[in-house]
Amino acid sequence: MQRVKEKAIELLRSGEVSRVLGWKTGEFFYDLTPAVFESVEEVEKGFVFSLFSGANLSKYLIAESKKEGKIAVFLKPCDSFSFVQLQKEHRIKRENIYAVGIQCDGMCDGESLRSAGCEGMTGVEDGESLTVHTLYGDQVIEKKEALLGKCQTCKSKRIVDFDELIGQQGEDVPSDRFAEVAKLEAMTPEERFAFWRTELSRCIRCNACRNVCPACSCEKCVFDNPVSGVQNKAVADSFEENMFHIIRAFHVTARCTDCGECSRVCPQNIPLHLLNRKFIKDINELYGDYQAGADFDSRPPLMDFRMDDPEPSVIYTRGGAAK
Amino acid sequence: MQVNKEWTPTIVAFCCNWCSYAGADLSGTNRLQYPANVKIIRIPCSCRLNPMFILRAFQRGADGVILCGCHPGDCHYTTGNYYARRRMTLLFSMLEYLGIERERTRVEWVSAAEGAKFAATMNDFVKTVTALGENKRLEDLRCKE
Amino acid sequence: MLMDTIAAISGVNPRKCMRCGKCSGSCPAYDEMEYHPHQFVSMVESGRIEELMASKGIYTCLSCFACIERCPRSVEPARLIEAVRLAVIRQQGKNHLTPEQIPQLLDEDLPQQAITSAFRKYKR
Amino acid sequence: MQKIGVFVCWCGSNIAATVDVEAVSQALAQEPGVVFSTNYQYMCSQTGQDLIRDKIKEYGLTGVVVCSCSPRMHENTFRKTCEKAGLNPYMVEIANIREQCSWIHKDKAEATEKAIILGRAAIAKVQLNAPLQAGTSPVKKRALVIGGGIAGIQTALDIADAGFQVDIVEKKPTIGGKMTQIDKTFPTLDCAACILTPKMVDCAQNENIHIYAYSEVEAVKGFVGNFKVTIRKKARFVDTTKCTGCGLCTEKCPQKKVPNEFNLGLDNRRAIYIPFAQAVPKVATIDPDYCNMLKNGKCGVCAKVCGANAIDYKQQDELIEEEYGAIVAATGFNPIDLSKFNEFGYSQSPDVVSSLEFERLMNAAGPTGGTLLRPSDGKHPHTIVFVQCVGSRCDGGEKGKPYCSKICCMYTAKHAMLCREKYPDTDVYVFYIDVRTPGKNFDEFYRRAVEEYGVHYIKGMVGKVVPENGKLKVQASDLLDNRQLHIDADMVVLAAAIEPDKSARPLATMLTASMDTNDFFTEAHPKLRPVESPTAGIFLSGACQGPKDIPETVAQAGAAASKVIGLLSKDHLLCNPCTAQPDEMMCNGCSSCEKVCPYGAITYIDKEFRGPNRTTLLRRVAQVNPAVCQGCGACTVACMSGAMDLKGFSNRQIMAEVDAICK
Repeated sequence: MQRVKEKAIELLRSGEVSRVLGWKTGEFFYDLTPAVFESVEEVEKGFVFSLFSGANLSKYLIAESKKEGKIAVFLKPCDSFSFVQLQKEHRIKRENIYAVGIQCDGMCDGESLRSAGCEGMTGVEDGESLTVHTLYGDQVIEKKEALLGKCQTCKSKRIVDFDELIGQQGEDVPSDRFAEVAKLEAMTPEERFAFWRTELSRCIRCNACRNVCPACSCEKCVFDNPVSGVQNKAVADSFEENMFHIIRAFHVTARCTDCGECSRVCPQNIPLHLLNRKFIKDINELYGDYQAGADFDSRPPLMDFRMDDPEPSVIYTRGGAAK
Repeated sequence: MQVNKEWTPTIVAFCCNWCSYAGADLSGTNRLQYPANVKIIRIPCSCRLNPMFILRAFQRGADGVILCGCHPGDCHYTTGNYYARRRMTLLFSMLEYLGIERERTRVEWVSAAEGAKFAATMNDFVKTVTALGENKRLEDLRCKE
Repeated sequence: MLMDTIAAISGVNPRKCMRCGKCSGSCPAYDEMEYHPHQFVSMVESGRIEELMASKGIYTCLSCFACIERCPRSVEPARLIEAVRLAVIRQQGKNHLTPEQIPQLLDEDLPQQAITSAFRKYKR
Repeated sequence: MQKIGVFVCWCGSNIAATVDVEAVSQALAQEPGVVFSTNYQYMCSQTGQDLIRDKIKEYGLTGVVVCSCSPRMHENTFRKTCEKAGLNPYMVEIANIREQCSWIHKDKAEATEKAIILGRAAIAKVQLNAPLQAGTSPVKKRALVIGGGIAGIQTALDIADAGFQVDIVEKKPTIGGKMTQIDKTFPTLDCAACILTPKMVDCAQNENIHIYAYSEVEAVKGFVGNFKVTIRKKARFVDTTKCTGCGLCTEKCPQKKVPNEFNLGLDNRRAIYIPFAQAVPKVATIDPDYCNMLKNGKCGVCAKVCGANAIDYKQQDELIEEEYGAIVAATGFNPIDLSKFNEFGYSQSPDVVSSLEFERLMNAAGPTGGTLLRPSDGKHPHTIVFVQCVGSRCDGGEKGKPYCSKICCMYTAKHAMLCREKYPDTDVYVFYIDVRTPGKNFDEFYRRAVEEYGVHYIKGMVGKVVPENGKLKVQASDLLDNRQLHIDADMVVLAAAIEPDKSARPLATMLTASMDTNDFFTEAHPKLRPVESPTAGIFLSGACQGPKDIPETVAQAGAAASKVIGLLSKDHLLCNPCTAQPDEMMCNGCSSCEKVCPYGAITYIDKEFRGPNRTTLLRRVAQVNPAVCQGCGACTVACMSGAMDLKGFSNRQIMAEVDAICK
């Protein structure tokens, strides 16, 4: 873990880059936020790479890579998919970026630790299982229990694009990430409707999902645009809760790398990733496996077609979409 | 709202200019009846249909939305309906996933020669939506008096 | 019904036949056959399967698969012949030959082709 | 706020019998923005049109809604009416209350209510209409024909004849294409060279035609009326302006062992060569793969013997940039590779030949001087077997092509007939699946082969051909006799399927012209626009669009030429004003729209924008070329930021219609 910070210092010191995009501590040690460091001193003082560096840094490159000078960025495997997807969409200037890939065994979530009963945490030690130091003594927690939701269904340990690697290059790993979607699909429409009403009705339109999502990076969102015809800033009723999330999911269809940031940041704990994953699952089933950001040249399924694509009526008969 | 009037659904039909709108015209020319609650909106191609239009229709009180376009392979713009087919498949699947009745949305390919198919499609769609009743799951209460 | 069975076993669609006759042109056992490969396809297609099942001729096919190799329409008559043979067996409810019996039946004079065919046939 | 006039048409009783037109015009008069509303018996009549025109002037209308028949019927009529009254024609909307209302409903109350709603939707849309100007783009009055076969030649001649400049790009050293290799033509049996070579000479002599032989298209930019094409003129190592075509060099060149592609490798040529006597342009070309001088600097014989001093071993490829208003693809066809059809023994015996090779063996200018001799031993064949549909009508890509190659039935009949005519002692068998002879005098020709020339036509297919003791053992089926045939043949001729030239696929990508799965160019409409590509300004000539014989090719070449002439005779092109338009401020530059555009109308530029604190920001933004955009709207949905919108069918307009209908 220390190697990451050392690398950041080394890159700044050698003049390879003029800025470093990384993480710094927030209010608590488990509450890390993305930050740009402009000097060795700043890194030494504030840069943190720990079990809580879950945040995906790729999105910040849209703005940062357009600035003067080169910037270093640290990318976990799942972040590298967003990084590549953004390059495919010409959103970032690759030549201004020095990408350091870092292997990852899953990131942890402070909230999970707290709900596991850790009060007054002062630090965490990684190991076979986690040793949590608290004001009231040490506690041992299974790492599995503390993992972020997105890390529990990790799909790949492969770092798609990088200039330098810390740790080993990994491979795609088997994941049962569609299990939850399949569970929902197996419900009756009434149950599904009730499920999503319960979830989406909590939405307060804080736009955290939109702000964190690397795919949701429009110059101006349609929901903020008075001429789009769908402008709306606050949800007034159930329709608008649905509308926002349906359209948002549709707009990131086949562009979403399933990085899971939307659900991670949602203050209302709405499982937003289940919307995106539904589209990913459908695409895989109907048009062949596709992983956004896994390569540089595949054609996104919504910008592609085959003559013998299934008709829309397929959803009436397909397994899983049980009535 | 009139009291004694039987409820009939509001249906919005998006028709591509080159095939389905002409097909709809043909069913008129042949005097083939279908219910008056189907209202057609002309778009240049099925690929012009933005999912936002569909949701907007439901918001404003539509009970069913149908997209008609040229048969795959016959698109005036060569490839438009292939894109529309993927978009609508995924969108409808998502609506279904959210528990919104899938029978309220439909895609049908109607050529300029298929006046009879257009009328039959509309009759069947109106029947299906009538059986479902009013759109409750995807409505905006403010838009209903 | 029988036609569906044949289609299911063979996995080919006899309607794709365009009657070119390449199968019969390729067949090394043509003169031994009661029904020739192209007739076979057309009989299956027109539903005359019982006649085929009753014919001893279906066992004169060597399963050399030349017709499968060369059929330009992927109709592959040998698969249909094989399917009809299996239909006969299933109808009688028992196998005439089990794979285990084959080694005992091998003798020096048996043509290589027949042995290869037997293995191809029973490997699954 | 718009000032909208509403004009409700009775269409005699067509509308008025089921729709209460008075009620409709009164109800619509209450709509916001409507300043005038009326109804009239026949709105499309002169009086009706005058009424609209007068009211536009009287009320200063800024928008017009006509409730009448389908817009497919009279939208243009009413647009013109308004244009004459000084109103922008795109400020007119039609509410279709005949085909989609009065004709399909019986209940008058219901139909009237629907007509009002349709009228409201049209009004709501007009509220948001903006005047649109159809842009124009100039037309470069020069055409490019890619491919110098009979299709390209005919197209070029016809275009040149109309007085326009036209260039032919041909990748071979001479124009003429496949037809130069053909001996006789069906069904008249006149000599191909006799009818083709005068046309080739015409091309060379026509001052409107420029031939880029031994050249290839390298890049295509631009759009209809304004294509910019880069042509690579390959090095011939011969100065074409000096070479007189005397042919001395081709006799003296010591490198004699070069397979002669003109005779399909049946004989040899030299390293410096002129493909055939009537080549156009008639200049020599050095084959760099075989020339000793170019390979190891040791020879120089051709330079020594050339009286015109035309040899230039240092010549380089030349890149030429030229502008064109229209491009014709005439890339033609090739027979498929037969080596994968092992059963016919094509790779095993030289006496199994393709039909095109057979043409060369029958041709007076061919390797045997026109006497039919077996390639293996130079003896006369006595039994010849023709096999049709080799690689045509196959299921699945591996085995061959799914389509019928169309020309094989007729040329096989021709070959069989010519064999029997020249050598009555030969036995000729033709194995066929079907004999397809739709064409003028085609079936008569085939029947003559059977009835007068005694060609044995056998319904069935050859299963295998085995070379044995100088003979070809042919095993085949005779389906009508229900027997298997064994023929000892001297020669077997395979009617190979034809496929589009391999250069067509990369060319289609450059032209953004669409292709089908078999790599044939797709036409804009299979029935009504058969010689145009869906991409504006690209036209199709000959077998690159589908298998064709010579008369069909020439007919299509002429048709393509007439389309090109129609285009080039315009000074300016009027563009469809309902095109996509990006809002640069919102554009992400993500290329989604570009990927779904079927016309290649969208490009990207890096543009400077004002950033915060007096900085400038370089952003990648989409640009739509309105001359190319056809207005389908695929891009508007692919665009997630909503930056891309379609004029005349904008997001807001369609949503306004939705709102009016759902109210």
